[in-house]
This record gives sequence, C-alpha cells and structure tokens, in this order.
Amino acid sequence: MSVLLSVDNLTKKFGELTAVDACSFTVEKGSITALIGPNGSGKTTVFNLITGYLPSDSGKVEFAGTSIQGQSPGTLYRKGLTRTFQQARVFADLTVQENLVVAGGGSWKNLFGRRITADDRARASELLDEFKLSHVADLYASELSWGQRKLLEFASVLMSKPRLVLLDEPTAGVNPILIETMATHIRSYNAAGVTFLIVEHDMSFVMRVCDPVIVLDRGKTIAAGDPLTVQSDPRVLDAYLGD
Amino acid sequence: MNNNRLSKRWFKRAPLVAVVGAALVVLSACSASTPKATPTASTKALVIGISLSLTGDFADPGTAVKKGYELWADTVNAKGGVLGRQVVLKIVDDLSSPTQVVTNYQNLITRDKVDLVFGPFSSLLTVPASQVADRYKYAFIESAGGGPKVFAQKLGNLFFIQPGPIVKQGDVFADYILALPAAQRPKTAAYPSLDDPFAQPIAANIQARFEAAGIKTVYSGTYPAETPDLTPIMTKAIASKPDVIVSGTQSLDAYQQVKALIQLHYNPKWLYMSNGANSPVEFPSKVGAANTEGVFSSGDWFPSSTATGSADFIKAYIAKYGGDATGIDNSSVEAYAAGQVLELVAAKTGKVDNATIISTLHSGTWATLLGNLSWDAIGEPQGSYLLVQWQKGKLVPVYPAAIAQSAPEAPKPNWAG
Amino acid sequence: MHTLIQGVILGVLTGGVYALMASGQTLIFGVMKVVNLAQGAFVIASAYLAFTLFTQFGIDPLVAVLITTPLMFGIGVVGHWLFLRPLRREDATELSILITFALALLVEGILSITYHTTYRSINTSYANKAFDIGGFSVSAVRLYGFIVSCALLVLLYVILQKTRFGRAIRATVQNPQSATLLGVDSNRVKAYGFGLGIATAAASGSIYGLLFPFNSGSHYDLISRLLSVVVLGGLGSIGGAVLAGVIIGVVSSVAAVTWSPTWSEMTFFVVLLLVLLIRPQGMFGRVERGAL
Amino acid sequence: MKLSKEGASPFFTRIGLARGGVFIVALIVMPQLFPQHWIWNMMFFTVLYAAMSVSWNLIGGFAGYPSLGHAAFFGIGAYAMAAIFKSTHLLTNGWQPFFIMPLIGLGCAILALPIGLIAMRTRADVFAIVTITLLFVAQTLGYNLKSLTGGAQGAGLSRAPFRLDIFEQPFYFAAVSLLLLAMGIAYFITRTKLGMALTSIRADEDKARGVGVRTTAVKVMAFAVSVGITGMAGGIWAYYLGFIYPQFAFDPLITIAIVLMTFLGGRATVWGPVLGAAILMPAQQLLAYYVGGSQIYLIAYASIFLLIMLLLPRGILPTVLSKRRLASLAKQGNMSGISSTPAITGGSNS
Repeated sequence: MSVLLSVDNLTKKFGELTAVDACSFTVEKGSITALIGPNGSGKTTVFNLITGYLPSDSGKVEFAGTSIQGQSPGTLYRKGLTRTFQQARVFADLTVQENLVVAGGGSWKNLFGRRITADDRARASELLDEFKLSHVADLYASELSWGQRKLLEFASVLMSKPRLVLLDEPTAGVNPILIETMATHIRSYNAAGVTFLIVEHDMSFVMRVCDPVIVLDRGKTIAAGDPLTVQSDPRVLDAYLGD
Repeated sequence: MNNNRLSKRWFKRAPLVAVVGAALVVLSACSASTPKATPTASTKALVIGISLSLTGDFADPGTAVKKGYELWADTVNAKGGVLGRQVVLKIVDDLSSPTQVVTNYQNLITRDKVDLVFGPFSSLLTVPASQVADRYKYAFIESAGGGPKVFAQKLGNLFFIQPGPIVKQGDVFADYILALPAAQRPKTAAYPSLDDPFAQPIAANIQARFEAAGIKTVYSGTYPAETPDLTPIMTKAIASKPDVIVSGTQSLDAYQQVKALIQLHYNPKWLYMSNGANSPVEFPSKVGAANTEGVFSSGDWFPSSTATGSADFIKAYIAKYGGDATGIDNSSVEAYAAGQVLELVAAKTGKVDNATIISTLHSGTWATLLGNLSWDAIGEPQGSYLLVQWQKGKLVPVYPAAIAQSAPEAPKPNWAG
Repeated sequence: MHTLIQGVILGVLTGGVYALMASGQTLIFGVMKVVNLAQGAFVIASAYLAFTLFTQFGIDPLVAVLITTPLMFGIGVVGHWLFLRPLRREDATELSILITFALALLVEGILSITYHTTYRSINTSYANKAFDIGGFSVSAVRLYGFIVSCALLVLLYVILQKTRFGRAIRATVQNPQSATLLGVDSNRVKAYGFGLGIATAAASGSIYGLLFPFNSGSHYDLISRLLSVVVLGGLGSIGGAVLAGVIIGVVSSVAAVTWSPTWSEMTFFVVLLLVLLIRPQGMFGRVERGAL
Repeated sequence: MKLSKEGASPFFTRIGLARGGVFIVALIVMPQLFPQHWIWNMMFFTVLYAAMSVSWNLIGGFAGYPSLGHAAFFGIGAYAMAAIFKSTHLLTNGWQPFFIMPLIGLGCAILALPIGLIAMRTRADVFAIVTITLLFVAQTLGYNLKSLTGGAQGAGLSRAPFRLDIFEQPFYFAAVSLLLLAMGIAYFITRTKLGMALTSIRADEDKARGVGVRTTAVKVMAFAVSVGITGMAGGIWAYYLGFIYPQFAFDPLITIAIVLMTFLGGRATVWGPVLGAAILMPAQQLLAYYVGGSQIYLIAYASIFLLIMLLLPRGILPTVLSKRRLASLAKQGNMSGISSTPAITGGSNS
C-alpha cells in the first residue's frame, strides 16, 4: 500500500497555546485510519490544518505525493480531499437533494444551467437510496433530525467522488442504529476505494471499524498502529487517564 | 407562490399584516392634529394646498412656515375671507423628501383638486414641487425656495416671496462697504462658506463685487453641511489676517464660526454673516450676548420693521402663539406675506384663479410685510434686503440709509470672550 | 507649519473622543460579533441627555457622565435582551446589523420628537475659553473633553483587565466556545458587554455634546466615521480602536487645515478603503477563517 | 412546488408562467383602470421601489449579504442621468433617456465589481460596514465633485416633454420594465445552479467554499447585477423629479425602505419584495399625506422594522409557504423526517 496523506511536523499555535505540536503521521491509501486522543488533544485542529480551513504555522502536508500547503478548502475538495464537521454543517436553506447536488462539484462550470439536471438527480438519488434519505429528499436540511444531518453531510461529501474523506466524529449524538448504518457505509465505500481518516471518541466503533489507529495527545502523535497494540500502549493509557 | 390569489382569509391569518395594521392605527391615532380640508363642494371655501416639512431635516423651519400660513388664514377669515370665500388650508407633510413632495402636490392638485397651492419649505423641495404645479398650470407662490436653481428653471408660474433672490442677500453689505471712502475700506477679505444653496452663493456674490473693487481675497472656501468642527477651517481662513470676513452661513455654522474666532483670538474689522447672525434669539444665546456686538447680517424683516401691516402682524402673532416679537421666525413672516400677496391680487382683480394670479403678479409692485415686492418673468423678486448689525445687544437696521435706525459701527469691537 | 501643528493638536484632541466612542463599538463586536450601527445614535442620545441635564439642572456635561453612563448601561442591557438575544443563531449576523440599524432609527425618531431637529449645543461657562500653549491655541472644552476621554479609557482598561467581569469578557472575545466551557455565562456576558459598549457611547456623548453641535440626524455622520475607526483598528480590538481614533482624528484635521475641509471628510473613507485593500483585518484584528 | 422523481427540474412551470402572465397584464392594464394622475404617481413609485427591492434581494436575500449601500448606486444612477442631460445635444426627444438607461445600469454594475471584490473579501458584517460607508463616500463625492454634480446647489434635468394627460405613463412603464427585468433575473436565479450557490453562501459560506462552490464569482456577480438595476432605478427617479440634490439621491432611507420591503414580503423569494413594496410604498405615501404632521413617522418605521425582524424574520411569503408546504407533505405522509426545528425556506420557491 502507498501513502495517500502524509503529515510532517505540523504545528499550530493559538496565542500561547500550542494546539498542534510538531505532529507527524501518515494515512495509507485504502485504509480506514482513526485519529483519537483525549479532549483538547488537537484532533479537530489537525483536520482544519489538513483541509485548509486553518493556516499552519509550520510543517508539511502532502496529499497523493504533492504538497498541499496553503491551498484552499475548495481546491482540496476538487482534488478529492473532503471532510465532514463535528457539528454537521449542511446547507439549512437547501433541500436534502440540493445539498447533494451543491456538493457534487464539477457541474459548477455550468452555473447558468438547470438547478437540478437529470444527471444530478440520478447521482443524488443513488446516494439518497443508499443512505435511506429518499423519503426526505425534498425537505429542507433544516427540517432534518440531528442524525439525519450527519448522514446527509456524509452522503454529500461522497458526491464529489473523493479519494480521502476526513470524518469528524461521525457517531457523536447519533442513535445506535444510525451508528451501525454509518459503519456499514464507511466499510462499503472503503471497499470501493475511498480512504478514510476518522476522528472518533467512541472506542468500540474505532475498534470495530478502523485500522490503523493514531493517538494524539497535546498536539503530538504519541502512538500509531493496529487497534489492539495501541490500546495496550502505556503512553496511550497515560494520556487518557493521566491528569 | 400565489400572491395573485391573496384571499381575505389569508390576510386574517398572516400575523404580520396585523402587526403592520396595528402600527398604522397607532400612527393615525397619534396624529389627532391633522388639518382637515372641507370638501370643495361648499363653493365658498378657498382651499389652498401646501406641503410642508413637518418631519425630517427641515421640520423646525417647516413648522415656522406653517405658523405663518395659519396666522394669515385666521386673519383673513376673520375679515370675511378672500372675496368672501373662507380660506381653508390643506397642509400635508412631505417628510423632507422630494419623492413625497412630488406625491403631495400631485395628490393636492389631481386628487383633492385644491384651488391654489403655496410652496413647500426649502428650495431643495421647491424645484420638483414647482414643476408639478407648472404642469397643471397652477400659480406657485412660495416663500422659502430662492436659490439660483429655482429661477434657472425659468418657470412662468413661480413667485418667490422675499425681497430678492437669495444670492442678492449680501449685496446690501457690499453696497455699504463699497460706499466707504477708499482709505477706510478693507484691504483683505476671507470668505468661509457653508456648501449650501442658501449660503455659499451669497458670499460668492459679495466676493465677486469686492474683487472687482480691488479688495484682495486671502481665503475662500466652503465646508460641508454638518461639519462637526469649524476650528480647522477658521484657522486657515484667518491665517493671513483678513480685514473683513464674509461668511456664507446658514445658522448653526454661524455660531460655530463665531466660537472658533473667539477661541482663536481673532477679531476682524468687519464680520458679515449671511444668516444665523440675524436670528434675534438664537444668535445671542448660542455665542453669548456680549459677543454679538458689531456683527453684520442681512434679512428681509425685523421686529422693528415699518413695512405695511408689520405692527398688526406682530400683535396677531403674539395673540395666537404667545412669546414676543423677537421670537418670530422670518419664515413665518414670509409665509404670511405669501398670503398677503394673494389677498392683494384678489383685491385688485376680483378673481383668485391661477391664470389671473400668474398674469397679474408679473407686473406692478405689491406692498407686504417684507416691503414692496415685484417679480420678473421667471419669478425673481426685484427688491433688496436690509443690512442689520448687532448694537448693544439688539439687531438694528443700519443700511441703506433710508431705513437705517442707526449708523453702522466699524471697526468691530473685540470679542468679549 | 504653524497651521499644521495646530491641526495635529486639534486632531489628537478630537481623536481621543473618537477613540472612546469606537472602543465601545469594537468591544460590542468583540463580545457579540455584532456590528452595532446604533452606536452613533446612542452617542447622540447621550449628548441630548447631557444637554437636558445642563439646561434644566445646570449639571456640567463632564459631571453628567456619572449619571448618563449607568443609565445607558441599563438601556444597553435591556436593549440586548429585547432585540438581540431573541435572534436565531443562523441569521444572527445578518439580522443583528439590520436590527441595530432600525434601533438607530428608533432612537433618532424619539430624539427628533423630544428635541425637534434644530441643532443644539451645550454652552458651558468655559465654552469659549481657550488656552495659549506655546503659541498654539487649545480650546478648553477640547482639552477637558480629551482628558476625560483618556480617564474613561483608562477606567475601561482597568475594568477589562482587573475585574472578574472583565476577564469573562476578554475570554469571550478570544474564544466564545472555550469561555462557555470555563463556566462563563455567555448570555450574561453578552448583555453586560453590550451595556458596557453603550455606556462608553454615553460617556463620549457628553463630551461630544460639549464639543460639537448636534441634532437627531447627526448619528449618520458619526456612525460612518466610527465604522472607519473600528475597521482600521481591527474589529474587536480596543487598543486598535484607540490608536485608530487618534490616527483618523489627526489625518482628517490635518487634511482640513492644509488641504480642504470639504475633502477632509473623505479621509475617513480613504483610510478605510486602504485598510481593506492592504490588511482587511485592520491593524490589530485577527484573521478568522470560518466559524470553526 | 412539484418535484418529479425523474428528470431535470423544469425551468418554467405552467403555474409559474400563468402567474407571470397575469402579473404583466395587470401591470399594463392598471393605469387604464385608474386614470387619475395621483394614482399613477403612486403606482410609479411603488413599481420603482419594487424593482429596487427585488434587486436588493439578489444579494441581500439570496446570498445573505445585507448591503446597506444600495442608495449609493441609486444616487450614482441619478447623477449619471443628470450628466446625460448636460449634453443635451444627445437628446432629441423625451424617450431617449429611457433607452440610455441600460448603459447606466451597465456602468453601475462595472463599478460594483471592484467594490464587491474588496468588500466581500471578508465577512458579511464587514460587507455591511463597507457598503454603508460607500453610501457616505458617494454622498460626499456628490457634494464635492461640483463640476460633475453641481454640488450642494443640485443638478437639474430638463423637464420631460410628455403630454400632461399621460405624463406619468412613460416613467411608469420604464419602472415596470425594470421590475420585470429584476424579477426575471430573480426567477432565473431560483431555477438555476446560481440560486443554489447563492443559497449555500447564505447558509454557510465557508462550507460552500469548502465544497468547491465558486463563492467569490457568484456573489460579486449577484452584487453587480443588483446594483446595476438599482442604478437604473435612480436614473428613472431623477428624470421624473427633474432636479436632484446629493442628500436626496444618496439617502440612507432609500436603502432602509427597500430592505424593509424585502424583509416584509420575504427574502430570497421572487415575489416577496414585490409584495413588500406593494404594501409599504402606498402605505407610506398615503400615511405621510393623510396622517403626516407628526414626528411619529420615523418611530413607526423603525418599530415595524424591528417587529418584522423579531417576529417574522423570514417575511410574509416564506412563512405562509412553509406552512402550506409542511401541510401538503404531511398529507403525503412525509412528515417522518421533520424535526422540531422550524424550517428556513430557501430559494427554491418561486
């Protein structure tokens, strides 16, 4: 397997607080990599740095072998690097179907074309069926439940046929049935060639779905490897249990 | 979407409409003082439509104009009306907005079909309003809009009820200065002016005449309305110590100029301010009574005026509104004079229709509170203003000699501080 | 040269007052992320209040600060509770701008009913006094106004640095989410922060009324200047607002003296435009990327 | 709203066409039904403000960028018109100014490009600041560029040479054309990807940029089109009035009026601003005329504004529409997915 994403010595300071401290790790192509760590360990900040939502202070990020330093989220999205947010960000004033179409990329060359083309509809309905959202396709995203929004956001990033998807706590606040749905979707898209990097608190979910696991503490990578090894790593236990 | 099918049911349901409705009700409830026009059905009433700024930027002077019109209507009605017809004023509010002033004159003329119209307050609103009146061939007697652009329209139906066009207001000061023996005249002059159709042209007019007579201009500049601070401007204006300062001022800025001069310790030999300094109450209260001594200004009416009907006017004014003669705003006097002109036309011709008014006023001289008025073909008055000066706490006419109640005092004594 | 220095002196003194007004404006933005377009209206309202206190009770405007400030603080807290707190989060930015705009109109309307639209000025006994310092004339009102402004700015600094409430505000300015985690009651901080911002408007209103004539419509002029000052200083940065207030005061005063008063008004806007072109976050503003 | 399960969303719906047709016919027939000048005058201003309100909605409603400076472009359009009258040799009859109007609109739109690029680099609140400042810059320029504008002395246009009995009609129909143009653009937006892009910007601009929406291009374009129409409205207004001053041409109250109309009727809809203008403009004019005389006017204006923002932030139409929509969805048995959070309707209704 080859490396799809490599993070090298990435650092970000907020005032006096060092949120990400010379953090380094790699994500193998085709893997479902988990990024875990105690609260405030800098996981989301790492996501923001990778996806261009925040500028880093120093360090390197390479995606598919080229540096993506300083590139905007939009550019990265078009290159196949996409993400979701901890608090699902969907376009509240667009319908579920439109949310998918907007995220579909590509067709933006044709701003003056139909709102939803037959092609859009076909692609969207596939995903909607798969995510069991067809029955709410014409509702506004603001009318969805919390869990449905998370599903919708997940589904919508898949519209652009991404190579790497960064999921920020896909199971937070989601009911157990939906968590299973989530896991199924992640596995099936992974099987179809999409690489995942997942920030997650739910350890059982991580153990079931992810391999390898990277552990972050106070902005530093402290361990990496398969779930079982990481789980028994004393530094990891320290990080979670200590102070 | 179906706004083409807004049903009554829908209106009842929509809470917003209720809210707006409620607000409108409150609005109308709050304005019990609305003047009501009697329908023209009673053939005797002479309905005069007027749009005034009772809200917005010009609200205060607009109210003064209203007082003048209403006082005139009361007076003339007490005498039995114009040609036996009771005068009814239909005064509407234009919110100091040109859009509304056009709407108002449209409504007055084509909807309420008033017999006559008088002008609004401020020449800023006069121009669009006079065009509407002209379109319907209504005479446009107006007491407030005398800026150059009003006459540049060359309307045949317009008559400005003041002694002269606004630009000529300062002529009387130039006359006085240029009548002085050459040795006594000022050598240098500064012209700080408000950028306003009523202010700057006055100073510019004096400047042109002074320069022609060899008085050197050391400063000439305008400042925008609502400049919060005139000290920098006055600092610059007095930098080369002018003998005379001619200020094209409106009201507030006149007080500010005086304040700045006092603070900068500069006392010119002559100080003329086109407006503001001619306000008998405001000026001393804003700059301090002791600082008024020797300041020149000009205007068309003063409580001590000897013009036709002045004493009666003052008496009636105080009887209706209280206060004393010094508290009378000139805008009220000018509005009253507009009514007088109408009376005079009626007396002379026995008619008060618009065509008669227009054709009659273009010739002859008409004696009003403001002295004798006459107009050329485009409504520019042909008379001149009075030069007044503050002497011992009072505003006194000092030039031309014919109406002077005292000799001009020059050079100006130093500021009291 | 003499005129130039005179201009600089004037500018610094006037700038001090702008600094005080703008510090409140920028504080409100910092705490609530609300651009308060009613700040100018509150300044003018306070100027009227000082005017009434002076003409009715003979209270000096600089002393009236002690009365107007707490009063306007209360009005600010209530105003926040009535008009800003009910906004839904999704539209808050957009609607709050429009709401404060409407508030400005409401205040203007109330003032024009109460006081009519003629310009007012507060003529204290020292209104026309001026000091001669090294050949430059410095008017008493300006000097007093400047001194009081500086004193109030110091007071504001102390409140923000030394009190618990001040710390809560600063924490909220820096990071609203973590402030909430630290146990700061964000609604209360927002209400008090808004109140404090309006209170500085009250204080500067007294001084403004002493220095300049005003009417109910003066706030339009004022708000456009204040916005230029806070954008130059960096939205949310109080130190930036103070510095920007003085800079803009000096630049416009010097422009008026050396160039032309009609164009000096433009200096505010030219400065604003340059800032946005070169450094959109202002002198001390932080770059914010997305509501993360 | 009918959504077919298959195929593209239709550009025209039958009901939409019918509605538009009825509206156009109504606009044309109306003056014939009411031959009074004062009604024409009122209809003219109503339609003119409706056009501006619809155009404001393009940037303020659809994209969620609340411009407070539209009056600047209104004034620029007005002064552009005045400038045209200075070279009177270009004008041979009273109709020509109307045909020059599109050039004014184009000019305003081009002027808006750099301004939009600067003002929209950062966030919506900075945009509001810049636009309100722009208004005062424009007003200051109006006063100071004396050779161009006549400064405080004002600028005169020649009086329109139309016959008295139809005097208002050319202006009215010019305003109607402008309104139809603006509504056409608004409709187009709701039917194309452009509208979805604008709505996504309003909902979450960073996220929109993050999923590859060309946010800058889209919002600058919307801004330019929006102020272009506003500029043309200013031109018509100046011609109708015959004389303009900086304080009236660059009046913050113009912006407030059109924003209020948009919010009242419903932002991000095609018809909302029209409804808002149809309610507010006649109300305002008649109130001033009949009630006037009291300073309560400004307070009433501000109070209505505040009430709408707080109680009906989405305006009349979206509120009604969402009720209907939810009701019809419930009938279809589609309520299962509806959460308790209230709906925010977007640009997809037309």
